[in-house]
Amino acid sequence: MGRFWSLLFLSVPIFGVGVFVWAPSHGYGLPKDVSAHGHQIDHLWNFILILTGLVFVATEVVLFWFLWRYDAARHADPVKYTHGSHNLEVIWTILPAATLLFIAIYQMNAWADVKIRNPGAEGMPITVEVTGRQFEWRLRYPGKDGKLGTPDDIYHVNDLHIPVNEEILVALKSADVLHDFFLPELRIKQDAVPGMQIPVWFKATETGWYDLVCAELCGWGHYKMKGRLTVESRKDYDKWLDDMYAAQEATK
Amino acid sequence: MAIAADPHHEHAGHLKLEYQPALPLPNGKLIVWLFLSTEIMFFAALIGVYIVLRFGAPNWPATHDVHLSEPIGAFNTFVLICSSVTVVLSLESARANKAGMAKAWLAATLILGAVFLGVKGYEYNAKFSHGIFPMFPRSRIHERADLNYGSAARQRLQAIIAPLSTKPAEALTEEDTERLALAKKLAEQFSTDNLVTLQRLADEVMPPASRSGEHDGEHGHGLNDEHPWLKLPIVIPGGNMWASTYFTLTGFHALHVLVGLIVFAIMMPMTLSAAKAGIIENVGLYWHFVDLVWIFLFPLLYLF
Amino acid sequence: MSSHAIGSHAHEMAHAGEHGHAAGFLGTYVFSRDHKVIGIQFLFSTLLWFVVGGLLALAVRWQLAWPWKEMPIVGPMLFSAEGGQISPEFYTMLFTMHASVMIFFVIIPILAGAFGNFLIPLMIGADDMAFPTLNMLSYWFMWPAFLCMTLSFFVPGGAAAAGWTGYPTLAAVWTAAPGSEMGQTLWLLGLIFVGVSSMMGSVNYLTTIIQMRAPGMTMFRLPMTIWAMFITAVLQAFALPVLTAALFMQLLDRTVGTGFFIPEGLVVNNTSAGAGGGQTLLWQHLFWFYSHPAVYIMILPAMGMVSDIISCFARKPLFGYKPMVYSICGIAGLGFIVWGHHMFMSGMNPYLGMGFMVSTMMIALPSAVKVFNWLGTIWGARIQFTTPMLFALSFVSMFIIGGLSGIFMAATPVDIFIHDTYFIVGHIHYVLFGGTAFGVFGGIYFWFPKMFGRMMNEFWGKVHFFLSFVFFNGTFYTMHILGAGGFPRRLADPYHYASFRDMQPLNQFMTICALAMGASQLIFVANFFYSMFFGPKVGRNPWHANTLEWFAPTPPGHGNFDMQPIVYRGPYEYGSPEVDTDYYPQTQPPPEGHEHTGDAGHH
Amino acid sequence: MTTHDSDHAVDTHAHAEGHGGIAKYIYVFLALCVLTGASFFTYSDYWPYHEHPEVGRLFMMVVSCTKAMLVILFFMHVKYEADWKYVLTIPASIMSLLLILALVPDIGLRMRTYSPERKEHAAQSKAANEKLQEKVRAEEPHDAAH
Ligand code: HEA
Ligand code: HEA
Ligand code: CUA
Ligand SMILES: [Cu+2]
Repeated sequence: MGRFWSLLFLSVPIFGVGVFVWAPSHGYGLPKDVSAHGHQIDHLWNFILILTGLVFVATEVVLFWFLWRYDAARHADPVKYTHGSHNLEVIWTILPAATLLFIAIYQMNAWADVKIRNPGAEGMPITVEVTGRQFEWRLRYPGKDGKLGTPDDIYHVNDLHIPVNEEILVALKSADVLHDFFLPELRIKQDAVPGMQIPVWFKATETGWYDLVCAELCGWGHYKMKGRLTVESRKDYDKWLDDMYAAQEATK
Repeated sequence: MAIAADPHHEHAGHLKLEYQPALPLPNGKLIVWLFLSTEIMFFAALIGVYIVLRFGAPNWPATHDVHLSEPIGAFNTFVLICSSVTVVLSLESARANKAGMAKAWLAATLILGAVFLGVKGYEYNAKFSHGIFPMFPRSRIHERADLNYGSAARQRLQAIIAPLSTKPAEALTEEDTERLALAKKLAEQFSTDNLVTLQRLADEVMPPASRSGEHDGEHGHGLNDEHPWLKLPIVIPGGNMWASTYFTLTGFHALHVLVGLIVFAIMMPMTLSAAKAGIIENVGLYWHFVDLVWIFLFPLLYLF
Repeated sequence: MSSHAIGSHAHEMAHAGEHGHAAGFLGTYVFSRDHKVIGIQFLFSTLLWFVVGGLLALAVRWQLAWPWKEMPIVGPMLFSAEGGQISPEFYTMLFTMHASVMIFFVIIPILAGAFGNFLIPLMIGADDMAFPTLNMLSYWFMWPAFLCMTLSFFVPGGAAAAGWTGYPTLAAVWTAAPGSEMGQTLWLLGLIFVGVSSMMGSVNYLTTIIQMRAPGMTMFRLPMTIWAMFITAVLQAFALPVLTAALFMQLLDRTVGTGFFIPEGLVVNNTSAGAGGGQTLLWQHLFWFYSHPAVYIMILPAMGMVSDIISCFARKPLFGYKPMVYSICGIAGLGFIVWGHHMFMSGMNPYLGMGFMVSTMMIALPSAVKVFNWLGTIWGARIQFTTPMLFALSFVSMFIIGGLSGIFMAATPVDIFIHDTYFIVGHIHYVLFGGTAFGVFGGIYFWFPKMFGRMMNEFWGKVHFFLSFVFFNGTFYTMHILGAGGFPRRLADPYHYASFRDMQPLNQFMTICALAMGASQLIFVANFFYSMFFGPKVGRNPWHANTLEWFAPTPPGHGNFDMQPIVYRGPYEYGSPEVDTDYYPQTQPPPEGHEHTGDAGHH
Repeated sequence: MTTHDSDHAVDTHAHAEGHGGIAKYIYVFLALCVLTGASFFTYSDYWPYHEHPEVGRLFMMVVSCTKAMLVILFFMHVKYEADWKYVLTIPASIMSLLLILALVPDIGLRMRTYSPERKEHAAQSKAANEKLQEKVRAEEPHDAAH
């Protein structure tokens, strides 16, 4: 039976790698990236996938091989009576340490781009204020004067429009409980926290419609707290804003 | 290799095993120390939360605004220190096999601990009587004299006026009429959106210490003090968090004191000879720890 | 309760005549102060809750595969009002209670409570825990917790529904969700009781291990299981009080009206949330300060048991005993400074996030050392493919997958995308089910003979292993793919998002595997109970193992040992050239002329 | 591993004898009283640094730590214990400090991230409050006529 069990363990890396090879061709895997910063994340994902994939295959195959080779039922060789090896311990501590440290430093720039280098700090005005609320996304655009809290603010719900190829600065807030502003195609995710205003910035590179997902449990209706992101040309965007404003004035 | 004897004799009738303890301590003392290190983490979390919440807060009430009296706190600190000494003396007496003395010191500790709790109760009462405590659905403490405050005050006044004004005039006692008149007058005053006026009214309800004589320990007399039945909402910037942290910290500390007292009470009937020194020592360790927590709580809560 | 009676009964039969102790049924089996009985009580309670948690999980899976479809059989019984379908609020309760049960009532108590209790005194050569009464209390403090959690399903609003993480303000405000009514309060109370129980257990274990080792049992001759239990107890002693403090704060926020986790002026569901003044993120920091170390509490003992099992069936010393010990200590130490990796997207200061990212990367190191040493142990071995060995090997195999997925999440930019997706759910189950639960199964098969004096059936054990292994991977491996697609967790119906609509077939596949995996556990249940009464009887040391528990009678009587154990060497002297047998018990005196038997360590 | 004499391991008090006895406790007690008085002094009018509360706070923390050390060392007999005392106390202290420090950026500095809505409901800063009080006082005479 030793052979059978060894092969069962060999099936783990085969299945594991197989699934990741099979998936993209069947539409599973990272969604299309339409953001300016997303390639860094995707690159890191692929890099870590390959690195861990190598470690995964190597360790699992070694596991298989030892099981296959040292099955007591098939081999009568005496065991290698050893309590360990100092040199090996040093090697397999230092190698992963170096690798991990490398990954840690390597990714810092991408993190800083998405979460630390806040264009708002350099005076960029807020494009839109997004407030999560059970169970909808409330939007407020500053309107013509570029300032929030003035009479020409434009209010809307769940339907977020932004211009393409422009830096967008979102002021993210929550009115009641935690929510999470998740744009899969834009590689953006940020919790909306009651009492906090958190800046989120990104740049979309392609026009189109995308899902705006609430990714933090916010109650029974969490699953249906769905918004839509429309990325459009500057012209369309301005027109949409004007229409919105006009509609809003008309109903006043 | 020297081998220690089994320190616990829980079961009789089976093989008595030999052990090799790593530490020169009886098991009881070790477990008390381990327990105390978990307690350190527990209070570290509570005190740490207090510190970050407090120093991150936009405003924090001065002690007199929340009826906290430093001399009373200092007195209680003194009481706890005395009780720590009496426990040690009880232990020393027990070690010297003076059971009577040991018991006397233990009784002294018990009394001191009870005094501490009594003073604590007195202090709590001073806050409760002024409505300074967390409460559901919303505490009486408001962070600022804003419109919410005004409407909360009006609601309270309405709750006083409504039952009185439905009564027929004959049924009203003299007191009732007075109350009704005052409430109506206040309701009129509170029917404003002017923030400065609201602030002035809030000051009348409960004058802040800064305005009513600095260090004499007495806050000014406000409407709520003059007419305890009014129970109007009050304005203390930072008061909610103050009340939350103060009652949680001192409450858990008081609970620990209470547990200590119960243990002391259980020990009172024992003969506290040298054989019992170990128990006194362990309980004493716990008691000193409780004292230790207070050593930090006192300045943090009363003097900072 | 019935399982208790059965378990105790078997225990009694096995014990018959071992000791002439007439303490009565209640004293011996219910309010017992004997660590073995307490351990077995923990084992039965936790296995029972395992079934509950598992069934909750299957309901979760049902909804994900066929959303809003009437649940077969149980659906009409439980929620006929909703047409037999799972309502969205019930779905949130399902996974909240699934995870709470699995973590607080199954994994933690089965490792520390069941195995810790049963094994610690036996493996160090003590007759019992240092404080048997405290030990008993630590079991009985689980019962109020059991009660709270069970009750919570029946209170208005239903059980807690804010995730096992209980994040405020959803959890702290009554009006935020149906489950945030009484259910959440009971949840908090339940966890406080579990905490008290664990705390009592941990200080007791520490005292026992420090003070009550048999002569010659130095710290570096302790089996890995004991080292793991020791460090686990340290983690509990230092991390748990912080959670307890946090639980109390949330409880006060909910019941008294303090405002630790509630900002000023918050209005939820058109109702004022209370006084306010606090900060929501405070809870997350305090919660994860405990709950990250807790994930190591949930795996270290399994790692210890797996090390013992692997060395025993490899018939070869554990490779790198001391590095293994140091890596456990390293995991514990680093475990305290990485909690922020659960909060990368929470609005935490991003610089803090960077610091937590570096420490999280580093914590993979000691785990790497462990994996390599396990592989080193089976190198040049003579492997016996017994059921416990298979489970132990699968622990290694699955832990590698779960650990490596942790690297993705530790990389903060990648976590931006995969946080709160099924990638995390995959990670959780690979480390917790593929890792710990498989380790636990291995432990049960391995120590069952010592517990009940009879062997479990090997053939059915292997069938159980095979099916669990295959269906486990079928269920959870594909979750990584879902996560890569951004598929969010905790969603009752993800398919109305255009991005996730296509992922339903994969979910159906996973659900079928999950159902099959659940069914495979029936084999285990049958094997377990059958063997308890009818399995072949065994002597003291059926596996030819080295450690002290095998030196005691089977099953051990009151006071454990019938001879004073004296320890001459480390626990892993399999295949030693000093003796003719391929094992060399710790208690066996060295043969003439061999005064210097080696401690485990480098040669 | 250290091993010990059997009676040493069981005996509670063999080591506690001969460390000064009762007198020592009285001295410690007096010291504690004096130190409590010292913290309390920061509250009196004679304390010269009322303008700078940090000075007083630092002073009080130093005093508290000293008091804590006295209690731990003498009342809890830690002065006479073996090295295990470090194993228990140092990790706990480090971890508590770490926890508190890590809370500073998110909780201690939370004013930086307050949303505008929250600011509306939160307490005002001391300075803003002061200003408001001035306005109230300016209004006072008008009120008296009322
Ligand atoms: C037993 C439980 C357990 C264990 C052991 C771990 C181990 C690890 N976990 Fe996991 N984790 C959980 C249980 C566990 N986790 C749970 C329950 C959650 C979700 C909570 C929730 O939100 O509900 C979670 C969530 C979680 C997150 C948060 C994700 C998110 O919400 O966005 C992160 C992020 O960093 C993380 C990281 C890690 C890392 C780096 C390890 C490391 O310790 C892993 C180390 C191991 C290895 C790396 C493999 C072996 C090593 C080698 C083969 C050597 C070579 C390797 C390299 C060179 C890379 N975990
Ligand atoms: C130890 C931990 C543990 C274990 C074992 C499991 C086991 C399982 N889990 Fe769970 N899970 C978690 C911990 C665990 N889980 C956590 C922490 C979360 C996050 C929750 C959150 O978001 O808040 C989660 C979330 C989670 C989700 C995500 C829900 C969501 O986000 O919407 C899903 C979905 O598929 C899932 C499925 C399963 C399944 C199918 C199993 C199956 O493996 C279960 C199979 C087992 C059985 C069917 C029981 C049968 C057992 C017996 C019969 C033995 C009895 C023996 C005797 C009586 C002797 N789990
Ligand atoms: Cu909003 Cu989930
Ligand atoms: Cu973690």
